[in-house]
Amino acid sequence: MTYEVRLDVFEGPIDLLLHLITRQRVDIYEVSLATITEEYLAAVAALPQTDLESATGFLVVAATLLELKSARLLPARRAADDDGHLMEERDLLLARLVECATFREAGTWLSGRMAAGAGFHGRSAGLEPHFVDLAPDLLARTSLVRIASAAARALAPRPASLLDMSYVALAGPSVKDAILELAGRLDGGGPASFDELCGRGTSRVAIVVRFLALLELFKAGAVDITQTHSFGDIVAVWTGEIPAGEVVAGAEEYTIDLGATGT
Amino acid sequence: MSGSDRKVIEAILLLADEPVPATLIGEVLETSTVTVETLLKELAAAFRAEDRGFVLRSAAGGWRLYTAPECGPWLERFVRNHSHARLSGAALEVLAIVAYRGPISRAQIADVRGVDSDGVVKTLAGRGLVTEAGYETGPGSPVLFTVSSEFLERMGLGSLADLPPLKDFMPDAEAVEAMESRLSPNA
Amino acid sequence: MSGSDRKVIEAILLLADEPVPATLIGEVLETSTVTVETLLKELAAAFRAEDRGFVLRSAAGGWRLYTAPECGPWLERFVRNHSHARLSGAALEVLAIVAYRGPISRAQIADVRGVDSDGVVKTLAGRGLVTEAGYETGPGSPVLFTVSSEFLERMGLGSLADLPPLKDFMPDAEAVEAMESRLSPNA
Repeated sequence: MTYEVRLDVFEGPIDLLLHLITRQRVDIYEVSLATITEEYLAAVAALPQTDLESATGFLVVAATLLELKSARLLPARRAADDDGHLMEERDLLLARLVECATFREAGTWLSGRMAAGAGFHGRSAGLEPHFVDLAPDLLARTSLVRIASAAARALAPRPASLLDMSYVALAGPSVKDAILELAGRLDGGGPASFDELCGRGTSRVAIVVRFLALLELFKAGAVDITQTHSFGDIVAVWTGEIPAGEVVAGAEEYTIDLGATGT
Repeated sequence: MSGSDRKVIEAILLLADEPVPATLIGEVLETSTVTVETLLKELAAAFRAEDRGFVLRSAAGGWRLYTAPECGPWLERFVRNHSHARLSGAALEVLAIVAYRGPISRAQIADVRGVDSDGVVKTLAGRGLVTEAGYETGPGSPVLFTVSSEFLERMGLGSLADLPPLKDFMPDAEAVEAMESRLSPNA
Repeated sequence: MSGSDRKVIEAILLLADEPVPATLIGEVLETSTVTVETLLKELAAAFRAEDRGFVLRSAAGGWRLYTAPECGPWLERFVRNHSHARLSGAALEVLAIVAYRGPISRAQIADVRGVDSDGVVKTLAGRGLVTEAGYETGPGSPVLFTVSSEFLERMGLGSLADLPPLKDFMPDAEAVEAMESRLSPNA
């Protein structure tokens, strides 16, 4: 199947996805999600320039697509609740696509209707001079405050729109929590490598947090750290000199929190 | 009697520079709104029948004289700065969202479209098609937007209730199914 | 042919807000001024014969539609009752811009508002709230507007210097700060 990426400027990720999904009017069994995903990523790569906000929007949709794709490629992994979660994601995406398609269609209708109305020019000559004096006082209900407020609104420098981060709920794992966790494992548990301490499938943020926690423990003298060679395993051993609670009290809080309030 | 009423209505329409509600004309003539509505409809029909250069249309809750669309080409030079610029697809989409979901805030519009739409909203406000309609109660009390009466007038709609139901614009079952199957992991 | 010419003339007259010279109509219709004059006279006679609410009169070197004098008493009532008594949002904004930034040209007003504002300026001038104050030096030497002395008087201002300082009304710094603080890591 050939596909070309038209250099349309897409209005956001949903717009792009809708375009890709509705464009492929071929046998649906022939169309793989992978193709859509690839086209999607290609189109994103071809975007002339994007701001951070729309870029994250694209990423969210792309990530959802990739997740759907990977679930398809790895049928064995498809546990029941994974499936449920995926279906939820898909339904959400689908609902948004339908909503967007609906408003787009409504907009097309508006456009036609407005074009039909554009031929009518309303009479706007206004009052004839001898009626003007009769007209009620335009300033009757206007105060200086209203005038000044209107001027301020109209003349205010338009601020470059600030990135709204309110929806970013990235309440990262806490270093203090990680200190306690590592202490629990090391105190009386014998030496352990950093890999072991992190375990499998830990997110990058969690690994960073654990590393910071380990450094805090080392700084306080609660653990000793050895590394035999560059990029080799870091092995930590509990010294028993300092109780973990003390380390926690003195530790700097690195919690990664992008101002996620509310949501 | 009715002839004189008709005459006054014509004069009022000539003075007006926005749609005039039939009730207002009724007050001036000391006549019922129903009577005025009947006269207005007769007048509109008469102008049509006489193939006049002006037409009488009802929109945005009132009646107003307009030039006949057929005269458009000749009128071009008289109509200064009439913005004929076509609206972009994005603008039309936002306009539709505001028409059907208003009063609505910028953030809610962005939610529906999945993309920041402030610039588009500003364009539409500048064109007088959407207008501020108070503030939402809630954190930051964002501005809410609705479509303007100028929008209704241009669309020839009496009110928002005259918009066709949104479901008329929904993609049909087949299209939705096609979308769904493309998003399904088992496609 | 002549029927269609008559129609276009009617449309032009409906749009015009000042007397239109017959020569101008002739240019639009690509017809001789004599033909246009004949049509205009016929039209004026027809409106009279039909006892319309509008009359077509020649004045100040051109032709314009006016309301029929017999309708005067009702029109006075209409004008008094009419809700366009209130300043529209657009009119308020233009008035404010002219007050704070005048002398200012139409184009500069449009620049500030991001939308053509000629109609609003015309309304405000017609109501004596803004007034012409010379011409800008520069290409086309556009007309500059200021608020009228009537406006100053009505608002109880000795001069423009008495207008409240604009900074007191600028969108509050608090709102901007609140947004910024949400972006800082230690919010």
